[in-house]
This record gives sequence, structure tokens and C-alpha cells, in this order.
Amino acid sequence: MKKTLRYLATAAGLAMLVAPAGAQQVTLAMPGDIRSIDFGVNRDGNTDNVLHHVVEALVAYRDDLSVGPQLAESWDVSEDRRSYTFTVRKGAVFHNGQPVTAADVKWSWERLLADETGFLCQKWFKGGSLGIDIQTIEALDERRVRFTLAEPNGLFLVRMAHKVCLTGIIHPDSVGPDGKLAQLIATGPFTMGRHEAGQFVELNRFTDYVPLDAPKDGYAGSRETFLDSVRFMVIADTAAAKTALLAGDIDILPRLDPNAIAEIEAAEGLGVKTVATPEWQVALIQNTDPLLKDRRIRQAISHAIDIKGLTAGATNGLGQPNPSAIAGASAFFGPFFQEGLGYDPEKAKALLGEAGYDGRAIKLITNGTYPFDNISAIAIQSMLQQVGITTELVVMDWASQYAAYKEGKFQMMVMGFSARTDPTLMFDVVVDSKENRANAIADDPELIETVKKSGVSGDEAERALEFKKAHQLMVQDASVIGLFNPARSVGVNDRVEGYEEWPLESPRLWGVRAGG
Amino acid sequence: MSILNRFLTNRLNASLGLMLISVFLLAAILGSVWTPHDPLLVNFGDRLRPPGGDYWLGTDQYGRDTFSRILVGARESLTISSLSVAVAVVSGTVIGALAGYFAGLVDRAIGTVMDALIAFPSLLLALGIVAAVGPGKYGVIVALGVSYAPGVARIVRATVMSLRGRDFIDSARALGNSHASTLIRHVLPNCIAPVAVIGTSLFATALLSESALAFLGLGVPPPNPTWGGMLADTKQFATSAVWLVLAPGLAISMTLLAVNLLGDALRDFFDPRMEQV
Amino acid sequence: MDTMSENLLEVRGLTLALQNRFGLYREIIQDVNLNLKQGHVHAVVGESGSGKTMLARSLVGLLPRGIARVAGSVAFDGEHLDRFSEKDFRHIRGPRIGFVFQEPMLSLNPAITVGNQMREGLRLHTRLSRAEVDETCLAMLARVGIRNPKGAFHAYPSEYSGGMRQRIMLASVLALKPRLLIADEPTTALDAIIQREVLDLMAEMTRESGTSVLLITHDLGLVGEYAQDVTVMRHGSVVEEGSIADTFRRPQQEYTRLLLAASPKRADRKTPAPALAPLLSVHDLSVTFAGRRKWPWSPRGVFQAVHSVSLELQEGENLAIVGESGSGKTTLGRAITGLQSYTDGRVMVDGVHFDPRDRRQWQQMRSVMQVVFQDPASSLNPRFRIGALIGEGLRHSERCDPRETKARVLACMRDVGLEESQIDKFPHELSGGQKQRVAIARAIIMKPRIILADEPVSALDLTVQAQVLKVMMELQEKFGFSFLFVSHDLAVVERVANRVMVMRHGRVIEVASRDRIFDRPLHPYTRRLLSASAVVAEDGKGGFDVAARRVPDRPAGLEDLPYYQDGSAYRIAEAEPDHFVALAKD
Amino acid sequence: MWAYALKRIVSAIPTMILASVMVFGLMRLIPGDPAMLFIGEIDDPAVLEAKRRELGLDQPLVMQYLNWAGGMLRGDMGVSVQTGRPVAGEIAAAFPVTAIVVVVATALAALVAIPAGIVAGWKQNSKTDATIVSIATLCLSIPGFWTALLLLTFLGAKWKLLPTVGYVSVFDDARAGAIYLIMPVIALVLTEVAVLTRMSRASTIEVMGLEYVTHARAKGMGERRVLWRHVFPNAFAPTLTVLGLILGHLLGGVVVIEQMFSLPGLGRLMVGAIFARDYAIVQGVLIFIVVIYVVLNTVIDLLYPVFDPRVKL
Repeated sequence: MKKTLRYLATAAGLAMLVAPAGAQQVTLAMPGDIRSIDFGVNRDGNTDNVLHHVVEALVAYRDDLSVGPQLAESWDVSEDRRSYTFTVRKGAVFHNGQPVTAADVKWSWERLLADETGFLCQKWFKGGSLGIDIQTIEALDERRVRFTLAEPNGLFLVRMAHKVCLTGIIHPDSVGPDGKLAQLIATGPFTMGRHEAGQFVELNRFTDYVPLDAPKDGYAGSRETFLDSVRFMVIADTAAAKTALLAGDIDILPRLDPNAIAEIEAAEGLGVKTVATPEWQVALIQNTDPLLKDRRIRQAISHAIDIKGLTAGATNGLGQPNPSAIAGASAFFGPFFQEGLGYDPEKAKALLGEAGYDGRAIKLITNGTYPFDNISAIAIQSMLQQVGITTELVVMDWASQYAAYKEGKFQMMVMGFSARTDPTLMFDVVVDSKENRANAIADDPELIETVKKSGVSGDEAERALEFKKAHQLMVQDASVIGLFNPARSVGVNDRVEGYEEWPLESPRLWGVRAGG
Repeated sequence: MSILNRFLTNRLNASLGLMLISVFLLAAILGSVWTPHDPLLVNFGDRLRPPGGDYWLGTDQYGRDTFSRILVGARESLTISSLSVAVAVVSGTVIGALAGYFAGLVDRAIGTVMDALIAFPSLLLALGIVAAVGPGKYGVIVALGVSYAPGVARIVRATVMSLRGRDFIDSARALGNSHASTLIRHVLPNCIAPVAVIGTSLFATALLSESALAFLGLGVPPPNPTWGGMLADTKQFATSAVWLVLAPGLAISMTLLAVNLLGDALRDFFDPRMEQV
Repeated sequence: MDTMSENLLEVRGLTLALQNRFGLYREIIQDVNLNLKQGHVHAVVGESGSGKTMLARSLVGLLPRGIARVAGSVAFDGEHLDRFSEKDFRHIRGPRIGFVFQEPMLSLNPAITVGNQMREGLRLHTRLSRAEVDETCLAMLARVGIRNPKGAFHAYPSEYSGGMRQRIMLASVLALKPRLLIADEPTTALDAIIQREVLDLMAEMTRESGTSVLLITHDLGLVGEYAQDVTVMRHGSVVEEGSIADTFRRPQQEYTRLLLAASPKRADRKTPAPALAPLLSVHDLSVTFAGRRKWPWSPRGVFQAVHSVSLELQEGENLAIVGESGSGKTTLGRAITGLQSYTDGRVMVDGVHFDPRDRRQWQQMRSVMQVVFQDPASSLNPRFRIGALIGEGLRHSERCDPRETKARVLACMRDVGLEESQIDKFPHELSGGQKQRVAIARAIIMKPRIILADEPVSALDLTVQAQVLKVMMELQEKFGFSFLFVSHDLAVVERVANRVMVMRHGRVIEVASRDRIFDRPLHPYTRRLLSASAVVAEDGKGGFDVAARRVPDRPAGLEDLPYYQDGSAYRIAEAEPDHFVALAKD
Repeated sequence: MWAYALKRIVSAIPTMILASVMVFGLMRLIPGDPAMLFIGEIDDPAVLEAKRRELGLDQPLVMQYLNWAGGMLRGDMGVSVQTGRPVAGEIAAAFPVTAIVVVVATALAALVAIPAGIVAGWKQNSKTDATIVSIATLCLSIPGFWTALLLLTFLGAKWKLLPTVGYVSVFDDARAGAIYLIMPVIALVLTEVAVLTRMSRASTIEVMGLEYVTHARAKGMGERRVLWRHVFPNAFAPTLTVLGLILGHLLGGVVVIEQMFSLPGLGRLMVGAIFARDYAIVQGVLIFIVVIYVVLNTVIDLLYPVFDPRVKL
């Protein structure tokens, strides 16, 4: 504790030396407080957003969702595709001034993979379902470290760059005598500052940061920093957050409600930035339900939903209609994936007649927390009404809906899946056998097989074919009805320069300058 | 009719309250039969229209007509408030009467339960119950009813206790009434006044709490609007489309005002010295 | 000018009216004249609603909101108060006219110490220094007989009994040596013995300071003893005014005569022949109330309200239980009828043990024992009509069809002297006397054999009281039930009882026939109780005499018995045949 | 007095036990699994199982309750599922925020409302009375959260007079702290002023009708003196009991206000915990509120004799 204080004191002192006049600060809204500094162990979206400014992994996603360099300036893959050798960024130092060595990388990874650490994604790298199994980690010299896998796997780097499980590299002094993470001595462009629980987290500029010599690109590339400090304000209420942006009390408001864009754009001194995201908004239909196990009814529902109209309305015209699990931003995406069953109310009515639908009400679950879910559900209800399907909206709090989803206890549900960078990962979310996990939705055996194959294969063209097949099967099965990839908007005060949105839409405060 | 006359005579607040509440009751009835637009119809083309023209009170972010929703919301809000008051009054009266009449162990047992309930802030209790019972009109009604019951019970208990000391209860017993018939024939009718008074004030509280629950995202789920729900749904447009916040807010305020005025008049009518607890 | 020197207060043609919302007036006092002579005690007598209190209040400008003086003039000590502003009145109130109210429990502010409340007057109206003020107050407290005046100075009113509070009131009012003291029913709320003490004190102190007194009261006994002059009021008008001697000996007005004659007097009562077994017998009945625990683990304090009392009641007999407040007489009555559970003892009716916890017995007992309560305003459920109230008992005793029920209700109403047309009225639409008749009717409709009458007439005006008592006695003649008559009013007891039981602090002090108790009381407490009451008696010449009751000496041989005192051991002994008295156990 | 306090506390024990069972039961009735919410997107049954074991959710309900209640008795309120920090610490951090808002609002309300109510009662049926009563009734009819919304919109966003988010403790910086309190307090205070005004008016009217007030006048005291010496102290005592109820009521009402103004108080801690199914926090906060309620009312009862010497404890 004492150490932290002394460290903070020096950091603050240095910051004052470097930027003597007009300390630059940017304030940003965050819906909830960070859970801990224990990245990958006790985290949620807010925690990730903050800690990615402080802690760096070897690799990170780029704007196009491919994997790029971060703490590692480069890497080589061996012939057998089992070994990955990373070279640590030149000049990289920890927040305590020590240079980053291969041994530190090895130590950090071994800590994460150890059972005691409680790293949530341990299984992603050690004997998990997708077959990545790290066998050895070796420090080859001061700056090079080699990971060897038991079997080749195309998703290793994707997993390593994953935002949710930050595989951060930290200095061994970060860990206290009890083996627990006591402070973050990491390599990011910011250091942890004041944290007032429930109020704000402040990050200070790490003045000794040596950026990568590559342009800023997603989470990867240069993270050169111009701000002295950044404050993440906890504002739970969306209306309050918007008010704060209008009042000038915060500079950046991520996840702006689409309906509020016009107002923010019109407001003096404020602007809006919008980006398409690989998130996927879907309607899930439980195919074990006595009524909905009839595929014709599910297909009728699919025919009844006008995806284009719904997307335009729900996202204020900013989202991209998408019936497939392949994100519009993905390299695999193409016109083929835009084809669903097609909007055809007559066909829907015919199918319903065929199936002998008797007008029984279907419960459609949604929540009050996420606006896209809510508005999609309202629109779907309205559209299904047109073909004669009665639905009853059940608006739950998010935790209740999540429990229903996890247990598979629902008839219909509107959900938004957060970004998965690889199509296989997105398919994997909904495709599996119901014995295997209760929250599997589409359980057509052929579909399950196809998805599995798409993940193991290392060949892009082969994967593309598998994806097409999987998409077709999923559309026909009609248990998962893809709706759209939403666009996310952020409200930004004009005094903030260089703040840009990217498909993963996590805030990035490096490369940002603040005017007066 | 003569009672109504007596009640209204010389009570400006009673007449005003009755007038206001009638307006809202009429709105509720009208809303069940006719609305200028379909209150549930999502019309993305007409979102956030200011008041005027086709939409008297403008539209919300889904393009739904605010005026139609206010009308339908009147029905929903008034139903929820009155039903939850009914739940509270019925259960509270029974419990309070038993506790007050039998005193002793019964009283202490009931008292413990009621104390535990009363110590819970009612909003928090409702929060829990709504989350547990599941969202929906009936969840909210049960939740509010249960959280107000102790208040009613407390007042009924106090009234019954004070009645117990009155000779006419002894007198009824002395004439051979059993406990049950004394309670029903002699004690309960005398609780009507305080219960009516607290009932009106609870109605106001229920209306408020329903809105507050909706505000926290635990109210009656859409699409059927309640005023509180409308406020909650549209609160983020307070800065740009202030009518969305003003319309349901004023509806709530005016109803509260009506109910408070009526409550005061009732209190005055039954017993000028009684005050709310 | 001549009259002014003699009369301290002169009221001429005073008319007060109540103004309602619509601005209409209803007169509550019409054209009242009153002359209060310097140094005299002048009584204003009247029944409830006669306007006597409003008259008193109007003199110092303390009328309640809505009541206003519309005509007449008031002259006090040579000044006309008619045009006085609120501020002028403030200088009159206190130093020149003192005011003592009826309820000592309510007229002292519970939140302020006795000392501070006493100081207030002196600080407002005199230029005495703080120390002098305190000195005067302490002296006054000592004068009115408060033990430890210094301690009382810092105590709160709630620590004193009603009698003590009224002394404190007297002390604080008389400390300013006002010219006139207005005492509005100053002792009505007090027990007889204390009443006498307080009034004696008041008479003495006003005589010392030369203060005149305007005594507002309904009690003719007090008037006769303490006042020199009297004004009789009725329905807001003066009926008669004059000196006590003139007015009482030679009442000019019918109403005055009626009022004087209404005082209960001893009447002949047939004493029923004792049957083999008494109708009701009570053995060693005790009632204790559990008090509060001090600490959660400490035992509960216990308050014993009734100490093993035994009594017998014969068929057709009237047994009166007499005592002051707190004597346990009401608790005893309630315990006998089963309305109050008792801790010890047994109640036998017709030789059968009556256990109120047995539901069937409880039901059966209702046609044997009935109760008439003190205050008809509270014993009649305000939401029931008269017919339903009277007929209610029939719901339980036997199944009556509605027609028969109504017939019986009407019969009962005739019996108690109610009009048939009143059957559909609510209690609040009836007068106090009528209400008590309803209460009696609903008791007798069950044709009970015992009626517990708990202070049945103490809430009524004297003239009404006489009528109700008369009805009760007539009904007894007719139906032959027995009365268990609980009362603090010796005059009423003297009128109705065959036998009298005197109680104090939950114990029986003396039991004997009525004549024995009144003519040769033995126990000192009984004697004190008797001597505290005044008797209004006809003097045989068409007038009335009012005097304190003279208690005859004890018969020879009974003077020196070891009478029970508070704190000594207790036993009850038969001092002479059928005359029991509490003695100290040796 | 101590005996009374002790008695009150002892008699509160069954209430506390019942309340704890109710909180516990209520939380388990709500669908949603804290472990599941904790791990979020990471879809791994083994991780879920481990987390459930760590949180003790694999045990039978009775055991879970006994473990928790046992911990509470030892003064251990458990740790937050979300943050892993001790519940006691979270409450200790959040409570002062709520307490300051509530106490300031109540004090302000009392300061305005009690004199207003007394004046209204004193001048019953006058124009002053009518005005005060009308204002109070109007205030009573404005929902606090609506006021909050309008304040945020106009004072915050449109006119930029007051900060819309953030919080500074008044103990750290009195001036800044006060500025952050202005809007939440206004939103809370209106209703409370209304309730209190009506209450103190009613009890003033009641006291005005009592004999000792007439007696005070009969002594020749001026109206003002009568009011302050004789009416006020007695009218205040019943208002005091209501103050206790109001404080309890405010603790509930402050939830929405904290949410709107992003105040890191108990209410927001609680709402957040309910949504995240953070059992330990919800249970801890509710029990804490119940304790506060009991203590508060005991203290008020103990204070009562100070204002009303008739009452003996």
C-alpha cells in the first residue's frame, strides 16, 4: 500500500514536470464502476475498458478485427504452426521503470495459467473445448519469448488478443506476498490513479511510455498519449449521462442512444461519431417448446420479420441488417450472407395455416436494460401481429433474462451478442447440442458438425465454404433469426481531438488531445 | 347523495379534487374505448414529433402518439394504484384488526412481522418482490400492496386498540356478541374513516412508487404504458423533447394533487383532528 | 357610582352569539345581567349548555373562535371592558382577573416546569427581580400545601395528582393577587375529599387577599357552602339572581326549585327478604395487572387493583359499591361480569360457578347479567340506530323473527320512556338522558336478573339524573332484577341502595345496610367520605337547606376499634350484626 | 432510559431475524445466478461450477442462510460478489453519502416546514394558512424524480448552472460538496417539506385547542409568547416521531435520486447489487437499513421525554 502511494506520488510529480501548464484531462462516462484491477479474474465490460489503458497484452485487435502487435512488436509462427515466437516492443518499460523482458512475459503467462490465479479464460489456453493447449513458454533471450502448442490452432492469436480475457503482461512486483494482485505495474500508456468506488476511476499518463512505431489501429499499433489524465465517471442512468454530456460535465459518452444522435449533433460544441460493430442482434426461438418445435412456425416467424425495416427503425438507419453470424465488418462477409429466408408475410401465413397455428400467444422475452433489445422486441411484436401471431412481451431485468437464456427456459427472446472477432466464435455461441449445454439454440446435427469444422481448419477459403453452409443451415432451421449488426455512436465534446470509434467500440484515449 | 352533498358543501378542495379525479377517470374510460392513434403502434417515420397537428402531445422515440398513450396510461396507472391500495387495505385491515383486538401474543407476533416489513423501505421491498414475482402489472400490484399493508395495519391496530377501551365494545361483549361478531359488527365499521383517509394517501404513494419502480426499470413492462413507465422510457429526451417528460409528469402531478385534495377533505370530513401517520 | 363601589363586576345585557360559516348568528347567551359584590363569592349555577362557561370567558376576552359579543356591557373595577383590545385584556388577565380552569390535568402545560409556569405571570405583570419572583412563587407553593416547594419548582406537572395540580394552579393565579378570581368548575374532576380540601383552600386564600370569586359550577352543594350570592342560568339566560339565603330558602322561579329538588335524597327502599342462597356471590376475588419490566430480565411489576373481595347480592337487592377514583370499584364490577379476567377467586351465580372463559357459559350468562355503562356517549356504537342497539342482545339469546324483535324493542323503549319514533335515530341525535335510557333498554331487553350499573348517571345533569334514576327504580319494581350499583356519588347511592360497600385502594373498607353506613359509619375513611359531601334538604317551608353532611358520632364501644389504615395488615370483621368493617390485623 | 433502550433493542431481535430471513428468501426468489452473471461472456461450465462453489451457492439454502447469518453475528457481512471487497466496507463507503443527503434534506425540510406548519396552524383558516397549505399540497403532488429530471435538464444541461454528475464529500471540501448536494437535496426536500408542514400544522392546531393554551392567555401572555412557549414545544414532540418515519421513508426515496444524480450512496449500491444479484451486498444493505431504522426510532423514542416530560421510559 505504502509502495503504491509512493509510486503514485512520483508518477504525479513527473506528470507535473512534463506538462506544467494546463494539465489535459478528458472525462468519459461509464455505466458502472470497475470491479477490480484483477484483469481476467474479476472483470466486466467496464473493467476491461479501463484496464486496457493500463495493461497490455502481447497482441491486440486491429480496426478490421485482425490481430496486430501491441506489447509484442512482431511474431513468427513456426512451420508446424505449433510455435509462436514473440518479440517484445523495443524500449518497453514497466510503470516502475524496469524494462520488459521475455522472462516477465513468461512469468505473467505462467501466473495466468496457474490454477490459483482464477483466470477465467484459463481453459481457452489449456485443454479447453476449442483445443488450444499451451505446452511450454520459453524466454529465448531478453526480448524474445516462445509459446509452443500441443496442436496447431488457428484461433490462438485471436484468443490471445481477446478483449474480455486480457492476457496482460505485468511486473512480478505487482503481486503481493499473499500471491494476490496488489497493484498494477504494467506497460500501458496510462497508470492507475485515484479510484473512488462508485464515482470514478482516474488514469494518469505514463510518461516513460515508448509507443510502437506503427499507426494507431484498433487496440494495436501506436498508443502514444497526449492527455495527462483520464477520468471514467460512473453514471448509471442513461438520461443523466446524456445530460452530463450536454452540460459539459463529461467529454465523451459512449453508447449513445440512436434517438439522441440528432440532439447531440445539433448541440453546440458536441459531435457524434458512429461506427458499425460486429455485435449481433438476434431473435432466439426455443425449438423444444411444444408449439415452436414445429419448424414451419419458426420459419413463418422468420418470414414475418422485415429485417430491413426493423434495422432502419431500431438503429435509426445506422445499423446493417444481417441475418447471418458473419459480421458485416468481417473479411468473410459477402452478399450471400445477407440472404435470410426473406420477408414474405403471405408465405408466413401459409406456413402457419399448414402448421395449424391456433393463435396461442407466444411469450417474447426482452429487457429494459439494452435499448436495441427492447426496440427490436417491440418491432417484432408489431410485425408478427401483421401475420396473425400473437406475442406477449415479457420485459425482465437483464439478470433474469440472462438466467432464462442460460437455462434455455423461454419461448422467444431478443438478444444482442457482443462482438466475436471470428465467425466460428459467433456461431459457437448459439450452435451446440442441447445435452451439451442448456443455452444452445440451434442444435441441427449437421450444423453443429459444420461449425466445428470451420474452427479447426486453418485454410481461409475452406473456412469460407463452411461458413456459407452453416449460414444456410441456420436460416433453414430458423431457431436463430439474425436481425442486424448495430451501429454504435459516441457523443464527443468538440474540445476532444482525435477520439475515434472502431468496431469493437471500446474507448481509446491514446492519440487523443484535449483543447481548452 | 346527501353524504356527497355534505362532503362537498364548503369544501373547495373536495370539489376541486373530485373534479380533477373525474377528468382523469374519464380519460381512463375514454382511453379504453377510443384513442386518436393506436397507442402501441410503432411508427419510425414519425418519431419525436413535437406537439401539434396530428399529434396533440407529440410522439415518443418510437413514433407512438403521446396523447393516446396518456389516455391508455391513465387506465393502467389508476388501475394499478387502486388495486394495490385495495390489496394493502384489505390485508392491512384484517391483520391490524386482529392485532389490535386480540392484543397480547397475537399482537406481538403480527407486530414483529409488520415491523420487519415496515423497516424495509417500501420501494426496496417492492423492488425485491417485483424482481421475484416477475415483472408485470400484477407483480407491481402485489409488491406495492404488500409494502403498504403494514402501514394500514398499524393505523387499524391503533384505531382498534383505542376502540377496545371504549365502552361500546365492552357493551357489545356484555350483550353476548362473540369476539368475531364484535370485531366485524362493532369494531371494523369504526375503522372506515381512518382507512379511507390512509387509503387516499396510499393511492398517491402507489402512483408515485409505480413511477419510481418504472424509473428504475422494474415497473410494468411495455408496451402497455403507465405514466411512470412513459416517464422512464422517455426521460433521456427531457433535454430535447421536453413534452415527453412534461405530459406524463403533469398527469402524475395533477392526479396526486387531486388525490391529496380529496384526502384532506376526507380527513376533514371524518375527523378534523386526525392527521396522517 | 354608589353601586360601582359595591360591585366589583357588573354585567349588563350581555349577549353572545356563535357565527357560522354563512354569517348567521345563533345566540348562546341572551341579555345576561350579573352583579358581583366586592369580596363576595358569587356562584353561577347551571346545567350543561346553560352558557355559564361562555359567560365567564367573555369577561376576560377569551371566547373561542367564532363566538362574539353582540350586545351588552361589562364593567370591572370601575372600568368598562367593552372596547378593550386584545392588548388591553392582556393587562387585565392575570394581575386583575385570575382564571382557574376545570381540568387541572389539561390546564398546566406538560412541557414546562411548575416553576417556570408560575414565574410567567409574575415576570409579565410585576417588576420584581428574578430572585423576588422565585421567592414569591416558593412562598405560594408552600402556602397551598405543596410539600417540598423547591423540588416542585423544577418538577413537571405530570408528576402531580389532580388535586395537587389544582393547588399549583391556585398558587400561580393567586400569586398575582388579582381582584377577581374566576373559577370555572375548579373541582369537578376531583374526588369528593380532595374537592373539599381545594375549595377550603381557595376560600381561605381569597379571603386573606380580599379577592372576589366568580365560581362557575353545576354543583348546588358547593354553592350552598361556599358562595354568598348565586346566579342561576338556563339555556343562556339568567333565571334568578340573589343571595344564597334568599334564593335557596325562597326560590322565586320554578326552575330553581326544580334544580334544588333534583338532588337525590334518601328514599324508602324495601329490603328483600334474604333468600336461602344469594343470587350472586363473589369469593375472594382478586385482580392484578401486570406492570412493565424495568430491565428485560427483571420481574414484572404488579399492580393489584382488587384485593380478595367477597360479596353477596340477593334477588331484588341493590348493592352499591362506593369509592373514589382508583378504589377498584369499576374493576371489581367488570370482573364479576366477566369483562375483566381475574387472577384469583370465584364468581357464583345461583350457586353455579361462572367461568367467563367458557364460551357457552358466557352466552348463557348474558341473560342473567347485564351492564349499563357510565358514559352513554361511548357505550353506544355511534354507527348503529337506536332500534338496532336495543335489539342487539336478542340476536344471541334466542332466535327472534324481525317482527317480534321490533315489538320487543318498542316495548322496551316505552318502558324506559323513549318515544317510538326515535327507533331510527342515531345516538348522537339524542340527549344524554335519552342515550342512557337506550343503554338501560338494551340491558333490560334480555330480562336479566342482575344489572351492573357502572356510574350510570354521573355523566348527566342533575335534573336528568333524577329522571333516569326514577326510571331505573321503576323498572326494578316491574321486573324485579338486582342492581350492582357502582358509584362515587354518595347522594345517588343514598337514593338507590339497600346495602353499601365502601372500597378504597382495592380493599373493602366497610359493608352494611344503607342506613347503617349513612347514619352510623364506623371506619374513619367512610366518615371522611361522608363529611366531604353536602346535602340539599327541603326545609319544610317550601325552601331548601344546603349544608355539609354532619356525620354522627360512632356508637359507644365502637370508637376505639383498631381500624385498618394504609400499610397495616388487613382483615374484615363484623363489628356489629351485618355491619362489616376493615380492621388492622394484630 | 437505558433499560428502555435495551428493551427496545431486545425486542428488535425477532424483527431482525425475520427481516434477515425475508431478505435472504427474497433474493433467492429472484431468478438469476450471481455466479453466472459474474463470469459473464465466458461460457465455461467448469468456471461456472468453480465460481458457484466459491460463493457457496452449491450448498443447500438452509446452510447458505446459516453461514451468512452466522457471519453476520460475528460481524462478518461477507464479500461482494462483484468486487470481492468486504460488504461492510462498501456500506461504510456508501452510507455517508446517503446519510448526508438525507440529513441535509431532512434538516432543511424541518427548518422550513416546522415554522411554516406552526404559523399555518396558529393562524388557522386565515389567508396565510391557506397559502401555506396550498403550497404544501402542491409540493406533495410533485414526484421527486420528476423534479430531479427537470432540474437536471434546466439547471444542468440547459443553463449549465450546476454540475450534473459527480460527488464530493462535504467533509473533504465543504464548498464543492455543497454544490453537488444542491440538486439532489431540492429534489428530495420538496415532498418532505410538504409532509412535515402538514404534520406540524395539524399538531399545532391540536395543541392550540388545549386548555393550557387558554390558560396561558388567561395569564395575560401575548400571542407570540403563547405560541413559542406553550404551543411550539408541545406541537414539536409529535412531529419528532414523524421525523423518524420520514427519515426511514427518505432512505427509500433516495434510491431514485441517487440513480439520477449518480451519487455513490446506499440506494445505488443496492440497486446495482439487485441487478447484479450480488446477494451479499443486497442482504447486507437491507439489514443495515433495518438496523438504522430500529436505532433511529429508538433514539427518537428516547428523545421524546425531552420534549414531552409526560412520557416516561
